[in-house]
Amino acid sequence: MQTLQFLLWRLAKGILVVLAIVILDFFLIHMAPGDPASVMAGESGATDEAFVQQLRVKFGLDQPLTTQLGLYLWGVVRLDLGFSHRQQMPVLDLVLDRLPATLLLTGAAFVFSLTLGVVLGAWAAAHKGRPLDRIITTVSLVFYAAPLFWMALMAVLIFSVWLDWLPAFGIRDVGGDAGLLDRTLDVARHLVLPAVTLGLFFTAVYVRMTRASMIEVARQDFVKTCRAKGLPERVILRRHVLRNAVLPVVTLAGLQAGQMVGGAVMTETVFAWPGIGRLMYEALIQRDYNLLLGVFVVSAAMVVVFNILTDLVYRMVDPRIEVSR
Amino acid sequence: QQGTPKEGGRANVVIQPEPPGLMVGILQNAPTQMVAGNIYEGLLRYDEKLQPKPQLAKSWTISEDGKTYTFKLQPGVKWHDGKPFTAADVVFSADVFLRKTNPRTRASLAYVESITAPDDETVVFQLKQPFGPFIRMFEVGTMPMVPKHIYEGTDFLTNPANNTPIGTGPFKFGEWVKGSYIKLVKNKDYYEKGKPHLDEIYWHIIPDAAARAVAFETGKVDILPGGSVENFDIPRLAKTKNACITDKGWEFFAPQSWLWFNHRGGLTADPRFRKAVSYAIDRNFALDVLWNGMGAVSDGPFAQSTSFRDDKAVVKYPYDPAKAKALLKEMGYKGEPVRFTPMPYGETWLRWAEAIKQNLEDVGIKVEMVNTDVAGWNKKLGDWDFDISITFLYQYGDPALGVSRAYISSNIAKGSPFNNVGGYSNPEVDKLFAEGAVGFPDSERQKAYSAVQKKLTEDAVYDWLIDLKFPTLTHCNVKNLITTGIGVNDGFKDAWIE
Amino acid sequence: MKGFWSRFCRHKAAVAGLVVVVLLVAVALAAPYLYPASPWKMVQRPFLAPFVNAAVPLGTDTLGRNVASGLVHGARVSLLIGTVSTLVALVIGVPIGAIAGYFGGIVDDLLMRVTEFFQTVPSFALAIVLVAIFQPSLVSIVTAIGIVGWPPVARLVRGEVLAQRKREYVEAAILCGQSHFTIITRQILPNVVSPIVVLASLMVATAILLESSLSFLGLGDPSVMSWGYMVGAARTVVRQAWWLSVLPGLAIVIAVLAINLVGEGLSEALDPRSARDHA
Amino acid sequence: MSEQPILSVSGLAIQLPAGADRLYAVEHVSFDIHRGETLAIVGESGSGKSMSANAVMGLLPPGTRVAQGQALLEGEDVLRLDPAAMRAIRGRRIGMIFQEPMTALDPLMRVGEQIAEVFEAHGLYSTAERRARALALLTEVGIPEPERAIHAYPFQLSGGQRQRVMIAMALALDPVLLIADEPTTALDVTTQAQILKLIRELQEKHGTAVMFITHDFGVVADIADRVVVMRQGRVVETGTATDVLGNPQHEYTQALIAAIPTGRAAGVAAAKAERQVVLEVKGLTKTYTSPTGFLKPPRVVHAVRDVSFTLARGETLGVVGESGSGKSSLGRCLVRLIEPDGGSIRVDGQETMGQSAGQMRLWRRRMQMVFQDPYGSLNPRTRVGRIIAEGPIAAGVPVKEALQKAGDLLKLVGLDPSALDRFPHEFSGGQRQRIGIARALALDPEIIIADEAVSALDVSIQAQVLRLLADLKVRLNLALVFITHDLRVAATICDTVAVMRKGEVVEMGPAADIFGAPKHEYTRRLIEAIPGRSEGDAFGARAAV
Ligand SMILES: Nc1ncnc2c1ncn2[C@@H]1O[C@H](COP(=O)(O)OP(=O)(O)OP(=O)(O)O)[C@@H](O)[C@H]1O
Ligand SMILES: Nc1ncnc2c1ncn2[C@@H]1O[C@H](COP(=O)(O)OP(=O)(O)OP(=O)(O)O)[C@@H](O)[C@H]1O
Ligand SMILES: [Mg+2]
Ligand SMILES: [Mg+2]
Repeated sequence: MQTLQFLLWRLAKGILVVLAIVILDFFLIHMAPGDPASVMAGESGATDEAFVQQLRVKFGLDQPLTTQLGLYLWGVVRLDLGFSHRQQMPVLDLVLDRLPATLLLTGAAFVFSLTLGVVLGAWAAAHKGRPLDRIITTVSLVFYAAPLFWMALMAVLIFSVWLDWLPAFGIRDVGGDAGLLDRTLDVARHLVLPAVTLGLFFTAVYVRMTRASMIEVARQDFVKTCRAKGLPERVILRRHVLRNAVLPVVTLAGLQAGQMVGGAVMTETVFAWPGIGRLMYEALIQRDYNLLLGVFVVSAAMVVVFNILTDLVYRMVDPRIEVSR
Repeated sequence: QQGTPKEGGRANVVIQPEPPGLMVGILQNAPTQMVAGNIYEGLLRYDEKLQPKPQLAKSWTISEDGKTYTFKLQPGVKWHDGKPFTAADVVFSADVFLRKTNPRTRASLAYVESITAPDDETVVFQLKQPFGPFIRMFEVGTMPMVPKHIYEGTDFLTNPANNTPIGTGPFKFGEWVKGSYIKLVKNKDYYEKGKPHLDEIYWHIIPDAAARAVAFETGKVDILPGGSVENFDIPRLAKTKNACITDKGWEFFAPQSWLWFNHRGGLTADPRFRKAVSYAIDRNFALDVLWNGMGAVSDGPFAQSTSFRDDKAVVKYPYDPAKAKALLKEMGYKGEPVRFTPMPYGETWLRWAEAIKQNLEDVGIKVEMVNTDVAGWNKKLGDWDFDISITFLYQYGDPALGVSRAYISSNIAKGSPFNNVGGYSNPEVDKLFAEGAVGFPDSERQKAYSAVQKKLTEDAVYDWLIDLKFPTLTHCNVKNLITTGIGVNDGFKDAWIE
Repeated sequence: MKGFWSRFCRHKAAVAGLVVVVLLVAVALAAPYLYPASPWKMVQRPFLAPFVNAAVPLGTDTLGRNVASGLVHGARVSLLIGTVSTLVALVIGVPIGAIAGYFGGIVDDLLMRVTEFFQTVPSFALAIVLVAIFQPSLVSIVTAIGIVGWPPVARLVRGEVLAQRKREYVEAAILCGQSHFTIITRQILPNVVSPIVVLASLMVATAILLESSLSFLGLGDPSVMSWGYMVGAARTVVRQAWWLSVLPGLAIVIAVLAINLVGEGLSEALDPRSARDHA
Repeated sequence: MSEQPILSVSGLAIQLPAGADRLYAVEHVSFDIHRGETLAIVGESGSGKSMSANAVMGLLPPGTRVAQGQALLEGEDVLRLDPAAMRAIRGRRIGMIFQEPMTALDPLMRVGEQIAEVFEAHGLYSTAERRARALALLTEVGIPEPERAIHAYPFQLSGGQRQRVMIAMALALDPVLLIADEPTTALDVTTQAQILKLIRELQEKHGTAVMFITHDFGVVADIADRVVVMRQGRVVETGTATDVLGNPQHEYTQALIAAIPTGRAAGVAAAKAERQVVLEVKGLTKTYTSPTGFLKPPRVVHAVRDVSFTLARGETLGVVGESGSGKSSLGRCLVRLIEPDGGSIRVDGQETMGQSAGQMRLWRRRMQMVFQDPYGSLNPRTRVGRIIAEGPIAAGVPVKEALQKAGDLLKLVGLDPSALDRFPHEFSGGQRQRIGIARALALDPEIIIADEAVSALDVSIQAQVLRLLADLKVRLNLALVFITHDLRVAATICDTVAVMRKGEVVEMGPAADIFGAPKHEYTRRLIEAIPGRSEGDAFGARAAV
């Protein structure tokens, strides 16, 4: 019951935040030079002013900015994110079409990086100051600092071109009407490379966080209590230290999970993953205002959702939190 | 012509970027045309020499005075939805639909007085005056046939049928998974018996150039149309097993690249400065290093394959830094910076811009690069906010269709990066181009165009760089893919896979 | 100060990191003397592999430019972009986080909503939009990267300040009659500097890489050579010229590792208490 | 006492890492503990009490190691065991309780599970049985509603309850030896008395040997059979409790015992002819309302309810009461670290309520505070000189002058002026508290509020600081509000005492009256809980000397 109330309260606040974000984003996007009409006209390779003007009128760009904003907001309130004139489709359809792929990719990368990061971080913390610790922190940092596309391409070269183990791009092999299981396996195979490359980047952050947090927690009194009980070190680390250390990691993970929705542009591009990051990037390049705003709105909503989820997880993990504001 | 066709199979092709839609009558961008060339058709096709060949029109006649064009249509042609294709569709497409939606076609249709259909299989275009290039206007990208029964009386731009295109072409629209692929399937009722040979075509959307190369190497795709992998990758890919390369199929478009100069003021208004720039730039270096030696060095406003090119008329500016320096000295150039706006159309163009900048700095011109993204570039050029910029434009085989637009003063208008953005204005040139367009017969046109080439090169109006060729890479078992002057854009009806 | 140094020097890794950073800075400063010609100059045939030609020891790039010269000149810009944009992020994020954490209540709520705004817009997109709006130049790129990077800083600082706020020494300072400003800057912030330093050293990497993505999109500052530019430009030629992405990539990784080690050493050395923990 | 001792430590030496304050944490430490006996280990902070216990437990902090000696647990030397064997002993044959109940339990695990873990660690019983035993243990240690408590998380229990859980855990497997490292220091008097009683009862019931570490001689008197006194890592005196307390041999022991607050009211200021009132409080009220959720009634705590008193120069008002009674809240309201809801506070007759922040800054200088936590109340990254000088600098005194004054103040509180350039962590707790006092004095206040200013210090230091405060009060003619939960301390230093319960002052009057003839039943209970009282007059009489 309390959780439900909390959820409603957070949701109400979240909606307000999203609306505010829409307004700010709206102005931000319109400040960038160029507009969708000129981009479209430009692409066709031949234009005249009348044609561009005709497009502008069609897209409603001739109206004052505030009117455009008003119309847009009114649409958002009715869950109508407008029409992408460029793609000739309602924005919501386009976005929802792409969202699952992104959620799959970032979700997998997220789980992968979180698991690996926490495990490695814990491992490093357990060997604090020793070579293993140094190796883990350094290697994870290298993955963090190495250009993502380079790692991606190397992964493709090794695992797709040379070894031919995994597909290089796309979300599934086209054609054929395989059964559900085959299709799932197919997608899973396609998922491996992009998810791992994207995940490795984030792993470094989790490794650091977990390590620092573990070391901090290991200094606390209750760990000594556990030792005094005669618990084996292994159990202490896993059951007590790690569990307490994971709390700040959860906070960070929540933040990052939200960001991941829009943060996978590069990976989606390199692996031809039909996700929302690419959609956003293309919309941005083409100044497809409605689509871009739509993606922003959805990703903002995602961030809000993930924040709420984080809080829920937090409430599950940490009994001390009854209500977070 | 490459042996006996084999029936069936699938062609996997790369498309980049993902087209915004497939209704080629509304969208004139390159990827749309590439895919939609299989769905829609024009009345004619053009071979490598740009000579017309039958398509939806089985035959045609041009009157003696060059003002009446009569087309006989193929009998028994059906739209993909089963409705018959008739002369009424042609009249609707040309006279109603495209006048509204295609600015390039609209400009040329200005010469047309009337379009009529005396019977279901005959269409007559009556011109106000002779217009030499008119016969080059019937290709699918310029004048695609659209179904009257679907579009008449609707708002063309928002008609829901745009998402499920209906044409007469050898392939029908199958499925479009946004961000992944577009699938076309064989039109079993195609009017040319025995064609097409392929069962289906998959257009794969792979946004990253390196991934496209990998896709080709691993055999996931068989065809890389021109421009779909980075130039730097082409020599390597061409050497891979089972790879064939051709630079055919761009004759009709004849893309030419040049430097825009802003004639409205500043250094670039001074012909000596423009000439200095022209002398300073090492075109051969760019051709070899950036374009793998494919294409040709440009030396005038007419590309090599464009009709009426006159090599003797042009004044040439070969690579000669010493001359460039001399000219700069003569004009008293003191190192004032000049702004250079590169075209953000991919790595090759950015690298080229860097090379050009280096060329210019080598002769002592101070260059200030102004980077933007595509939309910003459109805007900057459309707003004339630049000193020098780089670009390329199609010439469509005829100067009246693709060349004059960058030089005539009536085409100076803000808002588009593809008209006369340099702002060059010369009544004499205007007049010559006008004469060339309507001259009759061709000898008349040649006269006007030779004069124009001389004048423009004398003035060093822009700095013409390279006639581009975008080579197409295929696996060698893809046969008969490119059969016309517009190459991959013209549909795969003749192609088969061995 | 002496204590600080001896504490710092106790970290062998940190000292190693510092040596590398100093070397990098020295190279960056010496660039005009090491390679007087412009790094953009096309000097040899393109795609010359490293260790083949002594004049271009690390090979040439797509246009035949000297990679070694590019790396040396790029060090300057990349280090500048990395550090300055991190500083920008700190300059925005630290005060916002500190004010939110210190005052709490409505101020906190408001500032955190602003932070949230910047966090909900995907950072890459935001950077592109900002650079596009302000024209690509070193200043606009650094600013954009900074603007994109500050929210995590603000959040971190807020959390830490919130924790410090409850400590009695802050109350003592209030009773002393110190102004809020003095309390935040002189009392609280020195105590939260360690995690900030660690975060900041990570951000340097992100900044350098973000610049490479921007310049890959044609939104780099075209008049300066940077590692980010080199990496971005090498993207499409990884297959035929591995060294073009590996060498600047390596430079970035080394710089980031070194800066990180220094950051960790700093954060420990800055804490006078660590003398005891470390004994 | 001829039977074999449960634990026999001899010649123990623990080496500290290089660079520590001394070479050995403890040296030549020897003592025996027998079945059913309680051995108290006393000594000032840092004397090596915890280190000795940890060594027996095999829980020495990293960097330290046993250099010499042996510790025979029923004849077996636990110092030479491998980690696995040691783990088998921990929790099973030796149980341990720690000082800080707030942090000694895993905050994320239900206490029932934490107790069951002891069985699990030693592979005993089935899951259901473990639970049943945990429940039995909770009942045994006297936790109310054990069925519910077993599902509680530590944060849902009070400090005393948590300490009971710790005891349950330590005694779960009926160990032969229980090590208690200052288990009651962090608790208030009444709870402390209860816990001590509990340990004693359980010990009698199970015949456990107890090693009890404390610095409180009252506790020693209450619970110990024998006493070991430690100083700087060495045992200076050993003997039965009666002997050591009644007839201390070593001068250090004597000094320690002398330092114990007597519990006798000082009653000095009574003679003063005319009171010069500086602080007048009327009807002060503070209520905390913390929101508990959306659309739910907030939790309301009346921390201060209608408190009134006056305070004159040279007077000390003691505020006593058990934990949570609102003492700190009252103190903070006075200096306005928290904003009271109602009432009036007059400083020198001037009303301070409802003033602007700027005005507040002016009179606040006249009212300063000494804090409880000698660690938390000094900024770890600021040099001591600066810490003291900050007030005057904020008030506009030139930095140099302020620093000079800080040096003088350090001398005043008995520290060397060379301390100016050092950081707080380089000082002991008592020294830090002196720094805190110096800081409070830097602004020449008229009123000082000391919130548990000596609670965190051990007896000898406590005595020094108390003496310092008393001395300064007289010298500078200060008015002092002294908040404490230690009634003996209050009795030593205060003229007037206010006893608080649930935010209300239940009794107020001269210290002698309050302690001599408490009127309120709650006050009486508090006084009875003072450790050492039950030991009778041996202690009380000696203390009166
Ligand atoms: N982890 C450690 N590293 C180094 N020295 C330590 C460590 N823990 C304690 N010491 C030192 O060992 C000595 C004895 O410490 P110990 O904790 O036994 O004192 P104590 O008598 O328990 O004091 P307290 O009453 O404050 O708990 C002290 O000098 C202390 O500085
Ligand atoms: N900020 C706060 N918000 C809500 N309740 C509070 C707050 N601070 C204290 N309380 C509550 O007010 C009551 C009085 O607390 P206070 O700290 O004044 O007690 P105390 O007598 O000083 O106790 P102790 O001896 O443990 O220090 C307690 O019940 C406490 O839980
Ligand atoms: Mg201790
Ligand atoms: Mg208190």
